[in-house]
Amino acid sequence: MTPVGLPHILLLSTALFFIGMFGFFTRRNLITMLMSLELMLNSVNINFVAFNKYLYPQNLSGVFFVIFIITIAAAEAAVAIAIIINLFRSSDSIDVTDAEEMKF
Amino acid sequence: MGLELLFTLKHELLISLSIFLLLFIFVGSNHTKGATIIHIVNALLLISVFFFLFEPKQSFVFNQMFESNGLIQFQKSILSLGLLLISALSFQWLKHHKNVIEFYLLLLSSLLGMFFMISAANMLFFYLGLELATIPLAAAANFDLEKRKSGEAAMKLIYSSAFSSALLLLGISFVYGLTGSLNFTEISEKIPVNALSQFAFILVFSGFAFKMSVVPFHLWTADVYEGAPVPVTAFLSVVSKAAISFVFVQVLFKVFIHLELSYTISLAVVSICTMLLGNLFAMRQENIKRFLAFSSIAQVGYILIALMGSHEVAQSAIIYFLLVYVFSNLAAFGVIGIISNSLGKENISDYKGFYQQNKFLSWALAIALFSLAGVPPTAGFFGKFFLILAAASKGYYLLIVIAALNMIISFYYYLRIVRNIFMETSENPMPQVLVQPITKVALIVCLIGMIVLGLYGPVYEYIAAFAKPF
Amino acid sequence: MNLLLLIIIPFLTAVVILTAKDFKQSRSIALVGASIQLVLAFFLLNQYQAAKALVQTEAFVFEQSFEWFPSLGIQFLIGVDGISIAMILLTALVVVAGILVSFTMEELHKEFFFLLILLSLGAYGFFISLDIFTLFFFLEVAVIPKFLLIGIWGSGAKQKSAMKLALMLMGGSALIMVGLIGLYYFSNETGNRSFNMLVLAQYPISYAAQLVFFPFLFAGFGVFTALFPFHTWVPDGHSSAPTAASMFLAGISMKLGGYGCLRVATYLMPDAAVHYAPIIITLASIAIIYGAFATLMQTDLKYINAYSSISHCGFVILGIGMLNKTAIVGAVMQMVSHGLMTALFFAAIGMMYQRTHTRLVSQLGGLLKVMPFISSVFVIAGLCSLGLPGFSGFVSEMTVFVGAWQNPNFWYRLATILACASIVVTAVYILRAAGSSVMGPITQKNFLHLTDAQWNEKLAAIVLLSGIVIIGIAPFLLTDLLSSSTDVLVEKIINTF
Amino acid sequence: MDFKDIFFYLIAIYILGTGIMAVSTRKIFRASIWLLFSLIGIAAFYFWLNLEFLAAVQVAVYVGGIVVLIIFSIFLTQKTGNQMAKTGTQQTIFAALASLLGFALTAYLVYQHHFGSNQTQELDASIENIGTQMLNPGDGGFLLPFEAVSMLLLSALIGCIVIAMKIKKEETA
Amino acid sequence: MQNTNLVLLTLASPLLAFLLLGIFGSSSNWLKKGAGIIGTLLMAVSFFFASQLSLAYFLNQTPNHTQQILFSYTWLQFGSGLSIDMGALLDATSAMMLLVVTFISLMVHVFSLGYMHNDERFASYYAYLGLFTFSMLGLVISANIFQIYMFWELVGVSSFLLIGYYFNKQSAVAAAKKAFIVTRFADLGFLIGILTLGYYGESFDFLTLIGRLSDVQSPQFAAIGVASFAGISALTWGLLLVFMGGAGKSAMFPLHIWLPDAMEGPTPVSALIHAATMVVAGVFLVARLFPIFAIAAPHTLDIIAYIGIFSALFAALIACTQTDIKRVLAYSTMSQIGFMMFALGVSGYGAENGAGFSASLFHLFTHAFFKSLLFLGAGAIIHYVHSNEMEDMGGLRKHMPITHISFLIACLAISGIPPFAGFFSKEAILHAAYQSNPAIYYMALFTSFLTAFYMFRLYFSIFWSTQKAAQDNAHGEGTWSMKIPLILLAIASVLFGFIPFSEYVSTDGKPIATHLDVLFSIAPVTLGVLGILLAKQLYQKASVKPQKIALALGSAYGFVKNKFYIDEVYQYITKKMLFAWVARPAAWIDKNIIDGFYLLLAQLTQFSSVYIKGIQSGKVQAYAMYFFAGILSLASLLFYVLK
Repeated sequence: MTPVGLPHILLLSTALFFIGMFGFFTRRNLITMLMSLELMLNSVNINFVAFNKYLYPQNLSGVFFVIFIITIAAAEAAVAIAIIINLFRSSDSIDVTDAEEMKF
Repeated sequence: MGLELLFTLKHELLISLSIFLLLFIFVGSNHTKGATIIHIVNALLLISVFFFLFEPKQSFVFNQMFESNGLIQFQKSILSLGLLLISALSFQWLKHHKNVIEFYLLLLSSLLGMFFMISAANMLFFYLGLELATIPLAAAANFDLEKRKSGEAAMKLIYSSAFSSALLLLGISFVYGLTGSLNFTEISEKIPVNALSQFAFILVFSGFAFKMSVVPFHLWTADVYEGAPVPVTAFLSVVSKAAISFVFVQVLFKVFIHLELSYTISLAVVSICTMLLGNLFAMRQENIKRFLAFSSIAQVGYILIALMGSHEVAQSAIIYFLLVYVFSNLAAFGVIGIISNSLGKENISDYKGFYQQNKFLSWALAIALFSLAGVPPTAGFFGKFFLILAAASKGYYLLIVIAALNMIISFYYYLRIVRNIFMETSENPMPQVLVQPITKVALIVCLIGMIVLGLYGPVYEYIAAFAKPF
Repeated sequence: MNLLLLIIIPFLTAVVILTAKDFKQSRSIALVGASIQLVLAFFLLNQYQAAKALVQTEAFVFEQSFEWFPSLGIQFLIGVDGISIAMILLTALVVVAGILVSFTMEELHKEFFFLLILLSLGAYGFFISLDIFTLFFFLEVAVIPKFLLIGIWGSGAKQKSAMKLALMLMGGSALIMVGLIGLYYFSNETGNRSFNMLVLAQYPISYAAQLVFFPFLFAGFGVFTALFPFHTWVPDGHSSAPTAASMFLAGISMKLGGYGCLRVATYLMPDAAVHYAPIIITLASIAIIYGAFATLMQTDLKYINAYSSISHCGFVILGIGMLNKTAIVGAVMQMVSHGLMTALFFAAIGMMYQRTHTRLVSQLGGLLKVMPFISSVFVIAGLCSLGLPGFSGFVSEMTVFVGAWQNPNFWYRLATILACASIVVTAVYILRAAGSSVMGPITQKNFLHLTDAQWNEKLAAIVLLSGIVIIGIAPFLLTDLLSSSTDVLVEKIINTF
Repeated sequence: MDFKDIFFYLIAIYILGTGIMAVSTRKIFRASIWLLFSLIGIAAFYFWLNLEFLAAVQVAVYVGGIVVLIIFSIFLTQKTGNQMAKTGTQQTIFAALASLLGFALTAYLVYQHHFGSNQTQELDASIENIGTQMLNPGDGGFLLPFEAVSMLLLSALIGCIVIAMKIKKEETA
Repeated sequence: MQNTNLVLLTLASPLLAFLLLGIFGSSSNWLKKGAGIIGTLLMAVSFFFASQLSLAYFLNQTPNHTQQILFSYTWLQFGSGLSIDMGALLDATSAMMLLVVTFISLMVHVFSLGYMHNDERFASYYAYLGLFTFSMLGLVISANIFQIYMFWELVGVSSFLLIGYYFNKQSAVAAAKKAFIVTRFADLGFLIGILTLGYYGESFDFLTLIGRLSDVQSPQFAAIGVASFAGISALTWGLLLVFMGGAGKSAMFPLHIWLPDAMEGPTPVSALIHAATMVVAGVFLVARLFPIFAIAAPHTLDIIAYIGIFSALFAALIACTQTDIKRVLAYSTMSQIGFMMFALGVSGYGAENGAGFSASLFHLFTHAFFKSLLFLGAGAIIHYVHSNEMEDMGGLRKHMPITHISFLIACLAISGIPPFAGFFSKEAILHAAYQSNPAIYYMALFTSFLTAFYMFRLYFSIFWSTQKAAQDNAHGEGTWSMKIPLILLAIASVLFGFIPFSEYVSTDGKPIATHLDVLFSIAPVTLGVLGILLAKQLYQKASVKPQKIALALGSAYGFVKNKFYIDEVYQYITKKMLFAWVARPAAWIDKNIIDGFYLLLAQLTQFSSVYIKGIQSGKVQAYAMYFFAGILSLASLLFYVLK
């Protein structure tokens, strides 16, 4: 078994990304969908960090990117939750299938 | 350095200033009337519109993250103009909205995000700009708080955009992994041409495509446009789309220049899908906002085919088209907003016999639709023609033929509305709607823009002059 | 003479119309504008002939060029030769007549006249353009007014017709656009790109490229001039339109297509024209004979004239397809002649319809007794349509025939014979129409109280009639005008043979 | 295979396992807790990479911020014990197919791409370094993004307030 | 130059009448009233100039009658050296025609003063007459084959207008349409013939064309002889097609069907157009191009001869069975034109060979007078009894003495009884036929027997027989304006036979001596007398004999009486075949297939637009899946393409 290196980490992040995506595709609750999204973002973070660490250690671009992603994720989550709550207020449900009024 | 930096960042500074002005002076005070705020913001935006006249030289500041030049300043001015027009056109709606300050705060932040995005010369900064442009809009989409559709629209926007950002980020992470840099110039120099880089490109591409509503990444568009308040829809459809298109041109032509073959193939496929699906869906819409959503999707298809042409022509054609598009689409949204706001009618069939009572609005809407359809003497004709001319510059004639066929379909549905307005008679047509003076002025500006931009050649020449250094 | 006047005056007229207070004002403004334009057109003719006499040149005269989009090589380039002047005269005559017959209008009069003038503006601009982009621009300018005129003031299934017309014409425009772009990129590949027709003619595009783009351009313009099988907008569009719009449509608008086929497609791509000539001729002769037979079955007067327009415009295409001087001169003459004649026809039908409220041949009858003037006009238009000597239809058709016969190829001969045969069929349907609607016993009692034409209607008819008769009696006036200009066109084609 | 590797595998399994649980459990509250675990696992991963600052941010923002926010919103909208509605089989199949395909493709691409390696230099992710760079306007500085993100947070804040305001009103009413 | 002015004046006065009366006739009251006088005066002026011109031509230029181009003006220049010139060609034929046309027209003008005076569209009537006369004169002086075609068409349309003069009558309109359309169909052939001759002859000018195409040496002749279609040379095609035009106008079988119906027009019009002038245009046309026919393509003349004699016989047979007097006259016209036609057909070129040519034109000349006399007489009769049917007449000789006498003279003339004009011309024709083609001669002989029979059947039925009811004696025989023309024409019918016609008119302009072979004349005259006697026997008194004979003939009689069902054949071809199998499908195809195709496109678009609407399902998760599917497919596309 080769020592753990970039490929392993990338595999981990990829797996996490698609787990998150699977969750996003299948969860019917808006909050859990949001959670899946967070997983996806985290997997990307792993990517950035790993690249930065293993390939381009001369500067901190990847790490900074991660910091900003985390911040943005927080902001996004906040807005999303506000929207969810507003939606819940008007339709008493946070099931995504109840928000299909507009279509075709 | 200091003054020069000020000059470089003048748009951003002005918008930030506006934001802080609103935030610190008005949020607390309950006495200030909505109208005053609107006028103040409009005045500031008007200044921003004319900023492009003082163009600085090409400069990169802040760790090569922020780029500025005449073209970028011009684009920013176009976007400011877009917001200014929206603000003037939805005067009625804004005046009576209790959260007008917050509304402006959100839209101005979003505009600021777009400025960042346009100026970005770095993936990180670009991403930040993108999010700054999107997240406030999602909140703004929910501004019709009592309407369920508004909430649904906001939800769809934020979820779709978060999903697309995740994929975009994955792509960016791969680009970073491949090149070790986030800087655009470095990326373009270092990016290899292999399977992973192409995959990364497609992921990044999809992020742009999502924002531009390119098929099959467009599905959020119609729902959001329908549910969101008209000014937000207008902002999404015009300003937001214009901004991302500006960036897209730069990113494709500068960053991914070595992947030209890949992007040409991708563009060819998605442009056909975009035109076709956009048009086919637009044909059968009943809600006029939804209709405009699909029609604007179809318009994007024409932009995409232009992207495949040679760079100088494509860039100027696209910017010109978008400038025209700002006027035409905003005029359409303006009229729709006025009607939606005062009568609550948003269906195409409601517009039967519209001309009987509302002559000015009818003509404004009709001319806007003609411009969107690309009928002379409106500028839309020139815009579309130049796009197609650009597409042909590398000999993609098949695509041109497809685009031409699509134009016929699009003509059908634009005329369908014109038909309702002028030809159908209705038992109870819409009553005469009072148009606020400022709104009227904005509409007239749009109309003048739609007519003059095409007939007056130097506008295009001004844009084309930027393209020369390519 | 400054050709810009030809665009500026309609523009000003249109603007002034918007300030009109009531119907009378708007119609007078429109009439004054159109009359000035008519005077101007004759003045232009005069000036042109003077200029020709002065310098023996075959090129365009009164050229003016303005940079429009210099970075793309787009100019606003205008100029005229004999062919354009003929078309401008036609337009001016039809416009005046069209406004004269629109003297009763219940609602939306300003818009009506505004759109009419806008339509004419498009036509004028089209005919004076020497830059194919400008030409295309004006061609499309004229589309929307048509749509609105038919849809708002039309009759019958007006919306459907308006939609169909607009879509088919836009389809034509789309084809033209592809062709134009092909010309733009394939001509003068090393030098500066241009839409300038004179430059394009100087640097013809390669044979292969011509073969590709010629069909686009020809079919595109063909849609406008009702080339078979792109003609189906014609019957519905013409018959649903209000009288003046029908006159404009058939009299002017269809000519845009013929002019384009000649000026743009054939002139700029002569090799392809030669290559595709058999197909063009086949389509044209089908249009001629098939249109004529289809007319036989029509029962509505406007449909009759619309289908006959298809047939007559087939002569234009036939003439162009024959690619020799006589035939091309004939084609242009046919354009002018058909423009005047069909406008007159529509005017007469409109006048009849306005009074009797029916256009069905079966319901009309004996009108010659109650409205002799209108009926005579109708009969005369019919006689012109069937090519009676003394009217313009005869000279133009004969010129086409003589030209067409110059090619001894069997297929060409057959097409010509078919085309000739249509004059018999034309006689049949014209006489059927005239025989049952104007002649015969009076079918309805209330017809007896109908009045004959008003002064304005008489004037309109006389304006058009004088054009028809002058050309019919003195065709050399027209051929002299066209001759040297066609030489330029034909020279290019002959060089390719 | 040394300890470090084993730790990695452990962390990886932990992250993925909790992640899978987070997206598959039908109890929403439990899902949020699984997510919390997963995020903590990622923080642990950052530790493993010697990126302490990042790990701290991860814990602070995600665990302390986002997950708490999520749990609050769950409380606001849901009864905790409730099982979530089941997803349609068709949708699950397609989702699984898409995710698997995506995973396979990405993994394959990543695997077949030969990333070079640069082990000559160690990443200097000290808090000091990060701090200096964060506020440096010049080369290698991230001042502008820092400012931009502050605007973003501001606008997100305003957005949330506006949208939430209505609720307050309702409560009072 | 003098002649040029004369020609122009001759043409201008009827044109003036047309314009004056046509444009202002309906608005100005005094013009309406005085239309007849004005028209007639102008016609008289025209006749005056024409007769000056012709008489000067005939009397001054003996013995050789040259062809003169009086003037020629390029009217329409085509590209390839071809042009339509407006000119006047004066030769013996056209000079003779000018005289005939103006004279008959004048007579008709005068006659109409009385005949039409109560009509409310009096002015239009004279306008149309003016137009017709102008066109006919233009036709006869044409110097260019295209010019003749133009006037040919104008003649056709004025004929249309005059036949359809009573436009409120359905049958008149139908007849007018039929006449126009049938001749138009023939003109199609004419046109193509012109195009062919013009193309190979490289000119439309008569003299040039004749010069080239009848000259075996010329390159044009070589070209037109070589070019062929379906094994027949272009020259033959051209000539036959031109003849087709002539046959249409001259009502030769099978294009004759319009002529009987054309009798729906006012009777004076029939006299002018459908007896004396327009219908002989075909003969004139062949005569005009005669050198080409005779020298370059003599076999076409055979065809003409057979068509001519067949038409003559055919029409004569039908004429025997008709009861409408105008129809009898119409068929007799057709029959007589058949005579002229076959006379041309049997003729050769030059000197004595061209006797047939001279005879034909001689017959044209005499026929014009006696046939218009017959028609005007018939007009007077109809005016008197208000009916066209023979059955409504009888015993009129006492009531209408002048009419009676003149009618009798005309009948005798047409039957070829000496010394009336018809005798001489018919004699010349038979003589020519006898010399060249005996078969035709015998058929012609039989036909002339039939002619005598049916003419006198007519004569006896009208003027003898027993008096029928419904005769209106109120206005007597008619005004003097009606009687004078009858008298003048009767005089002409008696005297004009003595003109040594062939000395003036011949193929090559050189006079041929006229000779009267008494021995040769015995057979035709005897047959003529026999015919008359037979008619007298049967019709002088009202009797049942004719019916008995008709019954005895059985279906053969019915067949002839129904005009050999030619009309029905045409009906079948047009209604059942052209309308049902061409026009209706064309209209159907247009509506359903071509238009349907566009409709189908539209509907397909519409349908696909509905079909794909499921993509926009409203589900965010589905959107995301599409999103990701888009990425996957783009990626696979790229990898596929780039590998």
